[in-house]
Amino acid sequence: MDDREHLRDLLGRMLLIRRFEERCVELYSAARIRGFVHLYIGEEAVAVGVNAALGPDDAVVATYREHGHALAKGLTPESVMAEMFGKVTGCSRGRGGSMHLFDAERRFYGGNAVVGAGLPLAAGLALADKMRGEERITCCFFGDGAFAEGEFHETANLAALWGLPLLLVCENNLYAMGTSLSHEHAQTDLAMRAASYGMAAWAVDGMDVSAVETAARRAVSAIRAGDGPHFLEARTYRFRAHSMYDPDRYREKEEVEWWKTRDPIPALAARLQRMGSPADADTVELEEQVARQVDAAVRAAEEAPEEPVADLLRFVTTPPEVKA
Amino acid sequence: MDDREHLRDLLGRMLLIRRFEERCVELYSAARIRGFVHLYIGEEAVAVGVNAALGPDDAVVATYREHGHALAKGLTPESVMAEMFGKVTGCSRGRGGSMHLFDAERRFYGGNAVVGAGLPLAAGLALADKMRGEERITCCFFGDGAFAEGEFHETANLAALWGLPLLLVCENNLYAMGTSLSHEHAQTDLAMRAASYGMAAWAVDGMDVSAVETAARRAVSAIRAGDGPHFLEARTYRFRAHSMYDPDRYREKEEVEWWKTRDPIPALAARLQRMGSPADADTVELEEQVARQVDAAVRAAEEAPEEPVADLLRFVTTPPEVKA
Amino acid sequence: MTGRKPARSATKPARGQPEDGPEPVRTTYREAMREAMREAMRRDDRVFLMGEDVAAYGGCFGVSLGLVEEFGAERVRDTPLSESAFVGAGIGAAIAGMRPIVEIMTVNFSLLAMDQILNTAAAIQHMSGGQVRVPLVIRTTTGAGRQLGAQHSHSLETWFAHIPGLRVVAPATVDDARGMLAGALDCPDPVVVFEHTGLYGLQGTVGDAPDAADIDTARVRRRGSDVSLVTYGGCLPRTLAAADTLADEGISAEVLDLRTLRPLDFSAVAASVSRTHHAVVVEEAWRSGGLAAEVAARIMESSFYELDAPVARVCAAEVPIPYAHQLEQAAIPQAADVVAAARQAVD
Amino acid sequence: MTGRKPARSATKPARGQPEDGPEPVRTTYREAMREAMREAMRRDDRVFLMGEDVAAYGGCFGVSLGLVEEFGAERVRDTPLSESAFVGAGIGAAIAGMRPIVEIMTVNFSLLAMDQILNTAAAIQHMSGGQVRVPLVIRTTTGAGRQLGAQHSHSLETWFAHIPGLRVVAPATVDDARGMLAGALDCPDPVVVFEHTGLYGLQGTVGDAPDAADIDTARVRRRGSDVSLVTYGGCLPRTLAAADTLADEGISAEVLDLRTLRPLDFSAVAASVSRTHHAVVVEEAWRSGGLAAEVAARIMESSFYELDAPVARVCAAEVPIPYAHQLEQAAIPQAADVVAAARQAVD
Ligand SMILES: Cc1ncc(C[n+]2csc(CCOP(=O)(O)OP(=O)(O)O)c2C)c(N)n1
Ligand SMILES: Cc1ncc(C[n+]2csc(CCOP(=O)(O)OP(=O)(O)O)c2C)c(N)n1
Ligand SMILES: [Mg+2]
Ligand SMILES: [Mg+2]
Repeated sequence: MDDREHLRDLLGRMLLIRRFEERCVELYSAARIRGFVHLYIGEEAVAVGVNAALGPDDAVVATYREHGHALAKGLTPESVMAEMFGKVTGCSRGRGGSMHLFDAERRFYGGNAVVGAGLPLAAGLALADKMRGEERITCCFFGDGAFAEGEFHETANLAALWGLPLLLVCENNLYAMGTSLSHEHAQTDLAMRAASYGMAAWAVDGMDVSAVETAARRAVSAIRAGDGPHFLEARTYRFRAHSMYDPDRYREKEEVEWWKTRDPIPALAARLQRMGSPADADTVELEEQVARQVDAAVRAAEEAPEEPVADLLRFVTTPPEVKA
Repeated sequence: MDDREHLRDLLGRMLLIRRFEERCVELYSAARIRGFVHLYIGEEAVAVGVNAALGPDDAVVATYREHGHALAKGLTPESVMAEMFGKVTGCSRGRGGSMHLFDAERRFYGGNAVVGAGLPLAAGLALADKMRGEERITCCFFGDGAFAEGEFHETANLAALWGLPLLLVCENNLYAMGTSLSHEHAQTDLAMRAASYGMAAWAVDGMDVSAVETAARRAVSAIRAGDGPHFLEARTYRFRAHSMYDPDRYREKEEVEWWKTRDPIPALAARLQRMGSPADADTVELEEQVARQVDAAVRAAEEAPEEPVADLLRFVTTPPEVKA
Repeated sequence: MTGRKPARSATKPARGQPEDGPEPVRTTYREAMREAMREAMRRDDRVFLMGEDVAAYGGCFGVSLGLVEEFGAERVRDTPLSESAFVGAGIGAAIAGMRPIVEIMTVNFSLLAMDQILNTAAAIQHMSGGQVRVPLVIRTTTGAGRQLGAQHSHSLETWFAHIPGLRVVAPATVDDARGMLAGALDCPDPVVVFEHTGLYGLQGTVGDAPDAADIDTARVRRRGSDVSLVTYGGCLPRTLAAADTLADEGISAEVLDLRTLRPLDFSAVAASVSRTHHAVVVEEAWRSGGLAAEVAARIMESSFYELDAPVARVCAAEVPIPYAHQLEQAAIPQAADVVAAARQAVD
Repeated sequence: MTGRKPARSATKPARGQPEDGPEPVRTTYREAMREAMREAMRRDDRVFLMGEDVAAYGGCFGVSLGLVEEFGAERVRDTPLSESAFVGAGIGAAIAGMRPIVEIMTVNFSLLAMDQILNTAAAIQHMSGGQVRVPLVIRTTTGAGRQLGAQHSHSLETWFAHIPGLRVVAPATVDDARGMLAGALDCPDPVVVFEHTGLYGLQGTVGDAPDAADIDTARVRRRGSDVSLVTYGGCLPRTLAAADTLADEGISAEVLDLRTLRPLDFSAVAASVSRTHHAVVVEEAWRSGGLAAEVAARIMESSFYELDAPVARVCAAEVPIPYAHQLEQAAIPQAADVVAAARQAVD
C-alpha cells in the first residue's frame, strides 16, 4: 500500500480531480457549464483514499460535491465533463448535471443534491447485498452538515441495528455552506457521536491520502467480514467557496491559507520525492497525462450532441416493453 | 418533597389517571368513546412525577398516549372526558379526541399523534421563552420508539446548540407498538446516546414517582438556571396493550406480570402506610374522591352538547376580525 | 379482525370466471391483500416486506398477520420508527435488484418520507438518464371515517398523483386488492398503493389463483346512461350506493372506478362522459387542488362540447378531519352528497 | 448580486402613487423582500428570521444579506441542516407569541419538513378547537429555469394550496415582494410565501414606506377583453410577454395575477372570465394535479355557460426538470406556449 507505484497512482488520481475541476471553473466562467457547481478542491485525498480501499463491485453514493468521488470511482473524465456540458454523452445523458452524476455499471449511484438524502439509499443498497449474502459493500459520502439531518440519524441506527455492510464517510470540512461546525452542532466530535449508535467509528486526517486509505481499508475489511457498518470522519477542508455563487464571506483568509499548507497533493508529491528520484519527473509526467485527459474530455464534450428536445419525456418511467 | 401530604397528593394524581382510564376502557366497549385510545396505565409515575417538578407556567407537549400528562398538568377530568366523547365541552371542543388533548391556558400543547413530531414544536416554545428571557421551561414527553425518528435527532441537536430551556422526557416502556427496544435500536442505552448530543442526560426508575420527581426537579432547576436542555429517560412499562385495537401478541405474559409487581400506585400506597397510619384510610378516601371525579366527568360528558355540524368549518383559519 | 361475515358488498369480481374455472373464493379485502403478498413472496424470493410492526405485531391493520411465521424476520422485517430511512432503504434495495414492499402505516406519516419518495424514488431514473430504476412498491393506508382525528385521516393520493416518475394505484375491490399488488410488483417503476382503511373489512370473491391485475386501466363498476360518477378507492362503495338510490329515482348512473391514479386512464373517463354527457367526480380528499379537479379539468378539455352541464365535484370539506363523529361524517363525502350532485347535474 | 441595473421589467406598481406621495424607489425583488424583513424586524421585536445560512452567508440567494449585522445573530439565526426541527421550532415559537419568519432554501427541501407543516402548523388550530394559533411565516423559493436539475427545480405551490389551515402567497412583482411579507406577518395563521428564484433580479418601484399589501386578492396586471390569462409567481413576466405578443396579433389578453393561492380569490377569476369568455391558466407546476386544474375546474363550475371554449392549461411537462438547457426550457412554460394556447382558445 505504501509502495511507490501505488502512491504515484493515488497522486495521479488526485491530480486528475484537481485539474478537472480547475478547468470546470474556467468553463463555468465561459458559461459552458451552468447550474450549481460545487468544487472538491482540497478534499481530493478523501475520495481517492477511500476509493482505493473499495473494489469495483462496491457501490458508492455521494453528494452534489461529487466530481471527485465519480472520478475516483472510475467514471471517465469524458463522461463527467460531457455531463457538465449537458450533452447526451454525459454520464447521465445531460439530464443530471454536476450534482447528479451516475454510472450504474460502475455502481456509482449519484450525485444527490438533497443534503443527507443519499444515506437511506445507501443503506438500501447495502441491505440488498446483505440479504443476498453478497460480499460487496456500499460506501456513502456526506458532509458535516448532513450529520444534523434526521436522515443521518435514522440511517445510522438502521444500519447498526441490521448490521448492514455500509461504510459511512463523513467529510468534515468544518462548514456547511456558510455555517461553521460549531454553529451546526452542539457536540462537534462527530466520530464519537457516530459511535453512540453502536457502530465502530473513528476520525482520520482527511488531508493525508495514505492515512485515509489505511483507515478505509481497516473499515472495509471489517465490514466485509460481517462486522456491520463503520463510520469514518475525514477531517478535511474545501479550498474554494461552497459553490460558484458563494462569495465566501464567512471564512477568515488566514484559515483558508493555513489549510492550503496542508494540501494533500504537494504533500504526496513531496513524499514521493523523499522516496527516491525522479519524483519531479513523476509529477511532470502525471500533470501532462492529466492535462491530456482533461483536454480530451473538454474537446469531446464540446463536440458531443445535445439530447433532442423531442426526447424530453424519456426516462421518466420505464417504457411498457421493459418488465421488472 | 417526601412529606406525607405531598406523597398523598401524588398518589391521588396517579389514582385519578388510573381510574379515569379504566373507565375509558368501559366506555370504549360501550362505544361512547371511539377512535384510537392509548392507555397510560402503569406509567402514571412518569407524568405525575415530572409534572410535580413543573410550575403552572411551564409548557408541556405530549404524545397520543397523553391522558396522564393532561390530567397531571391540571386539565380537569371533565374537559378530558368530554373530549373523549367528542363533545363541545371537551378540552379541544371534540375536534381532537383522545390523541389531541389541548389546553392553551394551562400551557398544555397537545396531544400529538405523529410519533416524534411534538419535539420540534417543544423546541420552538422553549426558543420563544429563551429569546424573551422568560424563566419558564418546556417539557416534552415522547417514547423510546420516537427516539429513532429523525425529528428527535434534529431537535436534540438544535436544543443543545441553542441552549434551550427544554426538558426531554423519554418514556422508555420497552416497546414501540409491537416492536421491542432491541428491534428499534442498535444501542439501547438511550440516556447515553442523548448525552452524545452535548446535553445532560440520565435515566431514572419510571415506576417510582419520587425518584422521577427528584430527577425532574434536578433537571428543571438546572434548566431554569440556564444550563440548557436536559434529557431524562424514564424506565417504565405499559400494563395494557398499545391501543384498544392491539391484541398484544408480542409480549410474554410473564414479562407483563413481572412489571405489574412494580406498579407505582400500590408501591406508593405501601410507602405511605409505612410512614404512619391511617394510610388505608388515605387510599379509601382518595379512591372515593377519584371515583366521584370520574363519575362526574362521565355524567357531564354524557349530558354535554355536541358541536353543531353547521360549525364544521370553524377553527381552520382565524376569522378576519382577529388580528395577529 | 379477519373473520368472514356474510357478504354485503355491492362489488363483483371484475373479470368473469369461466364456468369450468376455479371456484371463486369468498374473502375480505384485508385477506386478499395478505394473500397477494404471500403469493408474491412465494413466487419471487427478491420480494420482501418491511415497515413498522409488519412482523411481530402483524401489521397495524392486521394485513400482514402470519406472514413472518411463514417467511421469517428477514423477509418480513420490522423497522424502527424511521420513515425516511426505511423508505429510502426500500429504494436502494430495489435499485440493487430486490423487490421490496414497503409499508407506511398511514399516508399521514408518509410526509416524513416525502423527500425520499419525490426527490429520489421518482426522480432518479430521469436524473441518471435512464440507468437506475426503482421497482419499489409502497403500500399505505388512507382515508377518514374511523374517528382517528386530523393526523390519521388524510387522503393525499392527489399529491402522489402529481409526481412524474411514480405510478399510483388505489384498489377498491377485494379482487383488485388481490390482483393489483402483483401488477405493482411486475412494474419496473415505483408504485404507491393506497388502501382505504374503510375497505379492509369489505367482503367479496376472488378466483382461486388470480393473476396479476392490470394497473393501467379504469373500470366501469356499474353501467349507466345519464351521468358518470367517477371515483376511486374508499369512495367506491358509497358511490355505488348512490347509484342505487339514483336508480330508484329513475336516474341511470354509470360508476367508473379509476383504479390507477397516475397515469390516469383518461380515455375511459372520456368514453363514459361521451355516453352520459354529465359527470360527477367523487373523492375523499380536500376539494381545492384535489384529484377531482384534475379529472374535471381534463373532462372539460376533452369533452367540452359534449357536456350538458359542468362537471361536479363531491369532495371532503376543507378542514383537518375532526374527531367527533357528526363532524367527521359531515366533513367527508356521503352517498347522499353524491346523489344530490348527480341529481343537480342531470337537472 | 444586488446591483441596481436600469429597469427592464414590464410590471408596474399596482397601487397608484398619489401625486404628492413619497417618491417611488427603484429596487429589485430581492431587495424589496429584504427591506420588508428589515422593516418588520424594526417595527416588531417579536419578528425574527431563521433558516439555513440566513446570517453569516447572507441567505443562499442573498436575500437576507446584511440583516445579521443590523439585528444580531439571535434575531437572524443560522440553523443546522435540520428542516423538520427548525420549521417545527418556528411553529412552537409562533404559538408562544413570537412572529418567526422561517426560510426554507427551496421548496424541494420543504419535503423534509412537510410533516410539521401539514400535521402541525396547518392542523393544530383545528385539533385544539381554536385554542392554538400559529402566526408563522415560511419563506421558500420555487421554480426552474436555472439549470439546477431535478432536486432543485420543483414548483410545489399546488401541494401547499391543498392544505386547509394554511395561507399561501406568491408575490410576483417587486411591489408585492415588499408588501406581501408584511401582510403575511399580520396574519394570525401560518402563511407560506413562494419566491420564484427567477424573480429575484426583477426590477421595479415601490413606495418609500409601503404599507402591508393585502394577501387576499388577485389583481389584474393588464386589462384585456378577449381572453383571461390566469397565472401567478414566476410565470407572470412570461405571461405578460405573451400578452404583448397577442396584442400585436390583435388579441386582447387580460392578465390576472392570483397573488394568493390559498384561499383563491376566485371572484376575481370569475369576473375576468365573464368579461372575456375564454381562459388560459399558466403555471410552472407539472400539469396533472397542478393548481391550474383547480382554477380550470372552478371556472367550469362558476362560468360554464359563459365559456366559449374549454379552459386551457399551460403547465410544465411531466418530467423531473432536466439539467440540459434545451430540455429544461422545453419542460417549462414559455411565452410562446401561452400565446399558442390563447390563440387556440379564442379561435
Ligand atoms: C436538505 C437540504 N437542505 C439544504 C440544502 C442546501 N445546501 C446544499 S449544500 C449545503 C451544505 C451542506 O454541508 P455539508 O453537509 O457539510 O457538505 P459540504 O457542502 O460541506 O461538502 C446546503 C445547506 C440542500 N441541498 N439540501
Ligand atoms: C410517524 C409515525 N409513525 C408511526 C405511527 C404509528 N404509531 C403510533 S404509536 C407507535 C409506537 C410509538 O412508540 P413509542 O415512541 O415507544 O411510544 P409508546 O407508544 O410506547 O408510548 C407507532 C408506530 C405514528 N403515529 N407516527
Ligand atoms: Mg461540510
Ligand atoms: Mg414505547
